Amino acid sequence: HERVLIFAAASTAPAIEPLTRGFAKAEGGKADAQAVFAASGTLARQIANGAPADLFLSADKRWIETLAKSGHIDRTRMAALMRNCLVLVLPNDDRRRLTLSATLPKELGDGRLLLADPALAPLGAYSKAALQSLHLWEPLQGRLAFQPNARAVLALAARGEALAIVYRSGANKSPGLRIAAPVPETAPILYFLAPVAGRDRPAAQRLLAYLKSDAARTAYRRAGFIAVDAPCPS
Amino acid sequence: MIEVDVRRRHGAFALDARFTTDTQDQGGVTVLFGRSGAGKTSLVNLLAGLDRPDSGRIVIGGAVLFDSERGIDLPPEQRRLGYVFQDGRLFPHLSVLRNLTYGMKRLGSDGDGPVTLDTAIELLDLRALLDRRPATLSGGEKQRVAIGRALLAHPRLLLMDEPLASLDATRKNEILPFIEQLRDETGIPIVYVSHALDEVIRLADTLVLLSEGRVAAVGGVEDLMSRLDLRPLTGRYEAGAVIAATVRSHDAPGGLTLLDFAGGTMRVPYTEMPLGKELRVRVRARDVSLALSEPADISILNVFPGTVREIGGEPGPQVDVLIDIGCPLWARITRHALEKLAIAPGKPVHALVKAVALDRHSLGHGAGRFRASNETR
Amino acid sequence: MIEVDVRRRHGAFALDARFTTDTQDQGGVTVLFGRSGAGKTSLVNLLAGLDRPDSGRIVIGGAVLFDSERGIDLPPEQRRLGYVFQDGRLFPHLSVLRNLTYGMKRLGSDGDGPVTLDTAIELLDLRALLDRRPATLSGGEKQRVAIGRALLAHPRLLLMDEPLASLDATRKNEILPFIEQLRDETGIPIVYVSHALDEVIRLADTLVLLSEGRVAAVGGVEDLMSRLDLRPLTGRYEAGAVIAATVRSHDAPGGLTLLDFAGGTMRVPYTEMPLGKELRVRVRARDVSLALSEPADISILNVFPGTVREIGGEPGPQVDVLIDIGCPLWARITRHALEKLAIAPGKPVHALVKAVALDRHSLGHGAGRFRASNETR
Amino acid sequence: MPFLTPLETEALLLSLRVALVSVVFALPVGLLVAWLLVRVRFPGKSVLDAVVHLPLVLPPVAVGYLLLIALGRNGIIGGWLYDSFGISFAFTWKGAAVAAAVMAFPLMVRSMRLSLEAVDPGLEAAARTLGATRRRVFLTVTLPLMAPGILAGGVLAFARALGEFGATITFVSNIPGETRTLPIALYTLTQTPGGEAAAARLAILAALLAFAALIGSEWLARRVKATRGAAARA
Amino acid sequence: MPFLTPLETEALLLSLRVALVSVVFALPVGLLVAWLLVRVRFPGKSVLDAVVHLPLVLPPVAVGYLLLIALGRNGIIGGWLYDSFGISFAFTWKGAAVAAAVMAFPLMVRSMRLSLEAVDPGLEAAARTLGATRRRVFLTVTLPLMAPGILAGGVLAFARALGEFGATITFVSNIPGETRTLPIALYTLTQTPGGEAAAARLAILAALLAFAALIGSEWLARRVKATRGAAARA
Ligand SMILES: Nc1ncnc2c1ncn2[C@@H]1O[C@H](COP(=O)(O)OP(=O)(O)OP(=O)(O)O)[C@@H](O)[C@H]1O
Ligand SMILES: Nc1ncnc2c1ncn2[C@@H]1O[C@H](COP(=O)(O)OP(=O)(O)OP(=O)(O)O)[C@@H](O)[C@H]1O
Ligand SMILES: [Mg+2]
Ligand SMILES: [Mg+2]
Repeated sequence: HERVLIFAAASTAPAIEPLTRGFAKAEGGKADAQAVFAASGTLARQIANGAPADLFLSADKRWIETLAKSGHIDRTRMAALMRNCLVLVLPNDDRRRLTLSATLPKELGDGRLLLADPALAPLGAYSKAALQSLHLWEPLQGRLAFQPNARAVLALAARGEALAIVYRSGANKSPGLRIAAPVPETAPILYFLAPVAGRDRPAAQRLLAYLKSDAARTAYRRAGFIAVDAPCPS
Repeated sequence: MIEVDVRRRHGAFALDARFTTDTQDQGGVTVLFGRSGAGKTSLVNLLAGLDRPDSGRIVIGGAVLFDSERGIDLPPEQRRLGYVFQDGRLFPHLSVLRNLTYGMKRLGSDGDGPVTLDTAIELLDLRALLDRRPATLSGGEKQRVAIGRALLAHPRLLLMDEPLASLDATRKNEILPFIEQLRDETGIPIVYVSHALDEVIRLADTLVLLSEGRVAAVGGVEDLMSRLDLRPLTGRYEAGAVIAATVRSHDAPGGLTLLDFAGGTMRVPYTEMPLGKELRVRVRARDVSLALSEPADISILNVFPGTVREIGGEPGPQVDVLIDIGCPLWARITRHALEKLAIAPGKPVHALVKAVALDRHSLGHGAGRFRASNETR
Repeated sequence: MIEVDVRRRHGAFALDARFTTDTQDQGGVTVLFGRSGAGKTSLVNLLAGLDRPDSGRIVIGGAVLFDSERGIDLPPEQRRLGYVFQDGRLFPHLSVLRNLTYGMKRLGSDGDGPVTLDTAIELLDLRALLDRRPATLSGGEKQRVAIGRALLAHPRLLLMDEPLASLDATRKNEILPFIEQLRDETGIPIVYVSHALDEVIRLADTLVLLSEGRVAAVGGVEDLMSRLDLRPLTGRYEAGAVIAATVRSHDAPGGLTLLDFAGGTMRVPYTEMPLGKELRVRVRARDVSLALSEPADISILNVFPGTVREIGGEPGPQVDVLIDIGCPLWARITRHALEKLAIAPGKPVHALVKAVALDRHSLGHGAGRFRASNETR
Repeated sequence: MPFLTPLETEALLLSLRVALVSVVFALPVGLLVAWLLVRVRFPGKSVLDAVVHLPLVLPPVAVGYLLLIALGRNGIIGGWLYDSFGISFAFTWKGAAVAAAVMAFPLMVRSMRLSLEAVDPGLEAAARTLGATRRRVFLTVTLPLMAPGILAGGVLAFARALGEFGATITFVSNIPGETRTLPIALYTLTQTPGGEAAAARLAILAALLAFAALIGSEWLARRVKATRGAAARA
Repeated sequence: MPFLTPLETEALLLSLRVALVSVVFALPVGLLVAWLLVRVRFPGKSVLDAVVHLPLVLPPVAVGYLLLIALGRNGIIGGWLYDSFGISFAFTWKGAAVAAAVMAFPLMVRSMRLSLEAVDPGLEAAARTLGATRRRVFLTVTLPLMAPGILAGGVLAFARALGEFGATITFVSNIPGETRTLPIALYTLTQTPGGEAAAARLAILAALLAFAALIGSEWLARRVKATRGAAARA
């Protein structure tokens, strides 16, 4: 009986959690999979320090780069699994019609725009890049607040404390929020799956394959992600 | 007036004390006397409000401090009783001076009470210690500060739990007159716990004998000390008679003071006292000898003729003999002398009292100052 | 043998004590006597190793406990000195029984030492308290437990810092003989701090008078007590002479024991003692009267002829008179009597000593047991 | 401060301010609670005890979230505070101080309780026989005798406040210059590839800070002890 | 346990084991350190003091990261331990216990120190005159008199260990059945859309656990006090 460990960014939990069960069923007792969720940076450092991970799943390009460069993941067998999109969300009861226009800083009043921390989460990095390309990053200084990860941004936004830029995958599942506007990305937000170097057991390879299968794609969609090559809805 | 009627259990120990002392307006000293473990400290804690009786009533100077039936239980700070603790309890974080003045806040001024700060410092010889912290004081120094602190709090009654036990004789003899003076001049009543008979004799107006949590006897020092049945409690070694007397005249050049008492005139070392002053004289049995004829050319100044009344039945080589010289007097002689002189009840004898064994004590209050109650129930 | 030569500063207080006591193999009691704040506790702490002298040397029974020059400083547990603290210091978390047995571990057995657990419990009347915690004990009960605890640790020397101060007279008189017995039978030397003269007289072989941190005098009780220049330290009230004597014979039916001493034969109340036993007799000046002729038919058994040697110069109505009756004896009489009887040096007199004022004390050791040094430098 | 980058200086000063304010405000409350818990009998005592300990046993993020629910701008108390007084804790350094105070509170109370329990009631009794009311006894006897424990509790709380992260970031987010305290800055760096050196610098800075607080408190404690006089050699 | 899901039971039992083991091992070390800090003079004392307090002032994640670097399989100490004895802390429940112990350590030491400082040196001196060596004095006098403080410290540490999250997830990751303690399970649930209810259950469970420990300790402390006899009415 083999156990495969996949280290996955916390925001992928809704998609990956059911798939580990599916994998165990498919393996019929030969092997099963266990997912370890945490911040990408935490997981990456653990892998660099000898964590018994077989696969690494993250949207954080910086850490993927770092691990690839230090030889901890096998870049040649890395694959993009799914894609996510950014949206601007408002609490359900907030009836304002806000868009990401030049007037946004003024329309915020003494409210704040909530982002994931660009230094911590890929969501943050993508949000920052988008705001920069819209020339809103500078004007919004002083009106921004950062949360460490995507879930935290959603939780705070759902409390009605601020507007927020979040993943579409999360916004879909949050009953207290409505999507005010899509946020145009500068580059597609892709989740990469890579085997950890030196741990390519057959079972790990089978899980890798399973996560790229059609069954898996359905699960991703169900969790609010879109296909790698699909466009973001506008 | 102190009226106490309390019950309190501590594990196997049960305190059940009832007594009343009557003093008109004036103060007076009530001494709680009893063996180690008799319940003296327990009783004082009840008076101070630091412990609560299971039931009972405490009235001091007309003020009801505690009454379980009427649901009265004054907190300690409102009882206005100064307490000198058996174990010191100085505030370790305050200097000696600030320990002394801690309770002076009660009056809001610095010298309003019957005792001023300066008097207390001088008398208790604390001047050199004022800036020190209690931790560096010697045992006796601590106790002196504790006495000063309680005095300066201007209490309506002072509770003193063996305040002099850790003081040397010289110091004791300096402080005792101060306590006497306090009693006589300020009218602050004092409840004084002691197991030292010399202190008891000197200070007590009323003596409360405690034994195993109960009041074995309450009354005047004179009465209780001459009672044979209380000897197990008052102690044999120190036994004697206490005699009330009045200052008759002085013979200053001769170094004598003459006192009138029921048995005639007694000559004691010269002491400055107003004529007519009532005082108490203690004659210890061990300081009284007997002779069949009046001895001549002897340094003993007080020789009183009298009659043998009773011979104590204690075993051992010494016998206490009760003599009537107009008032009762105890003499302790050897059994050998008893036989040699053929002492027996009814026999006329002369009692030789060494003048130097007399203790001075002012009475100051009329007789019948106390009502005994609850004696060895 | 105790050899002490230490210096220690505490703020403004400087202890500078040097003295030696010589006792051959046997124990003996060295009493540290002095006023409150004289430095008694400070000195005892140095002996016990609880405080370190700034410089000096401490040798007890041949063992060097401290020597600043040789760099020796034995830790307290290796000094094997039992310490009865002035402030009790019972272990609050242990029952009385476990407090008592705490130091018995030293021998590893339960009854090996000179004092067995049962003896101590019986003598100190602790049976009923064994399961209690110290917090619930009365002041005197605590001190009794503390004494028992130190005794049971089988020390080579006992340090007792005012162990009886919080005990009543009855209890004191029960425990004092026990300490005497300890001294006599176990040979454990004792350093005893006290300001009570009766304890000093009863117990002391060597007396160390401390005054303001210095040794004012060291020597035998006999010598120091009869020295007029030490009166300010030893106290006047209690002054007297101490006389060495030997048991000569018993008169059990007559209730008498006869002692030989330098002035002849003395009759004291019957006491069970072997014939020939050396002991010490204390005669307080206040218990001695003078007569010009020998009085007849008097209950005073001891009348010694003698000659007046010296008349004390103290002011006041009473005078101390030194009489030579073969050995020195002090009598305290009134100035009135002095004049009436025309007492002057050289005059023959009879000294009347009340037998009951005698204290019993075994000497047990030869003379010259101490070397005085450093007297009031 | 010449050795520090402007970012470090900012985080340092902010952390100091937040920790200091939190301790100053928590101290009297802590004292009151400690006193209630040690010396007073009342129904619901164990409930109070439990509530005080809550921040200790709950994950900090949960505490932050609870604070948000209570004190956020849409929170029960926070909404009222904002509507009535215009006071807002969310997204401000004051909120960070609140979070730090709440998290440090149980430690402070614990320390005070221990020292209060060590105060000899006999001394308090003595003070009362000298005519002091309960209040005066507390101020002149109990409090000074507790001083070492209060000091210890205060320093502990200060140190804990300096290190507070989870509740702070959840409650007030990470706003540079407003709520980016040392620990938040440090956390951010650990999640950044190549942030090791800068993170180490900040860690050392935090350690030095704690160090200074501790040494200060030791020194104070020694002074307190010295004025009380030393006991015999142990 | 009928009210708990298997996952909850697993996390609960794991948390209990981790917290218990961490306290049991930290207790003697904490005692030693407290004793060194209170009763011994040696150079570098304040450095030791500061190091002990470090986990308090550093963000837990930073502590976890330091542990990972030191005790990870590639770490300085961890590598040696693994090579020489085959012991590995990283990514095992033992590592979680280490992280919990380290984080709880300063609290434990503080509590012990306060109670040690309250022990009357006069009693220790008395014990030594009775022939007890330093060691026996410590075991029979100091230790029993410190008992309330040790108890308080131990329970505090236990509660803190139960709630430990940041250092744990950084050091030993989030491995179900091995290192997914209650707080980490709670975190995982909050990362999952719709996990709020389950997360609340876990939070309540954690709080109840800690309360049980605290109430137990109060009860024990009261018993200790009762056997020592009460003082006068305050
Ligand atoms: N809390 C308690 N639990 C059990 N017994 C107690 C408690 N408090 C006091 N006692 C007992 O009550 C008795 C009286 O104690 P108390 O302190 O009043 O004696 P005391 O007369 O002051 O004695 P001493 O002269 O020795 O101070 C003692 O036997 C003591 O052991
Ligand atoms: N640490 C200290 N700092 C300053 N003075 C001190 C210190 N320790 C003791 N003293 C002083 O030294 C003197 C001697 O104290 P010690 O306790 O030895 O007296 P003592 O002879 O035992 O008196 P007592 O009979 O009252 O117990 C006292 O005046 C005391 O105030
Ligand atoms: Mg008492
Ligand atoms: Mg002393």
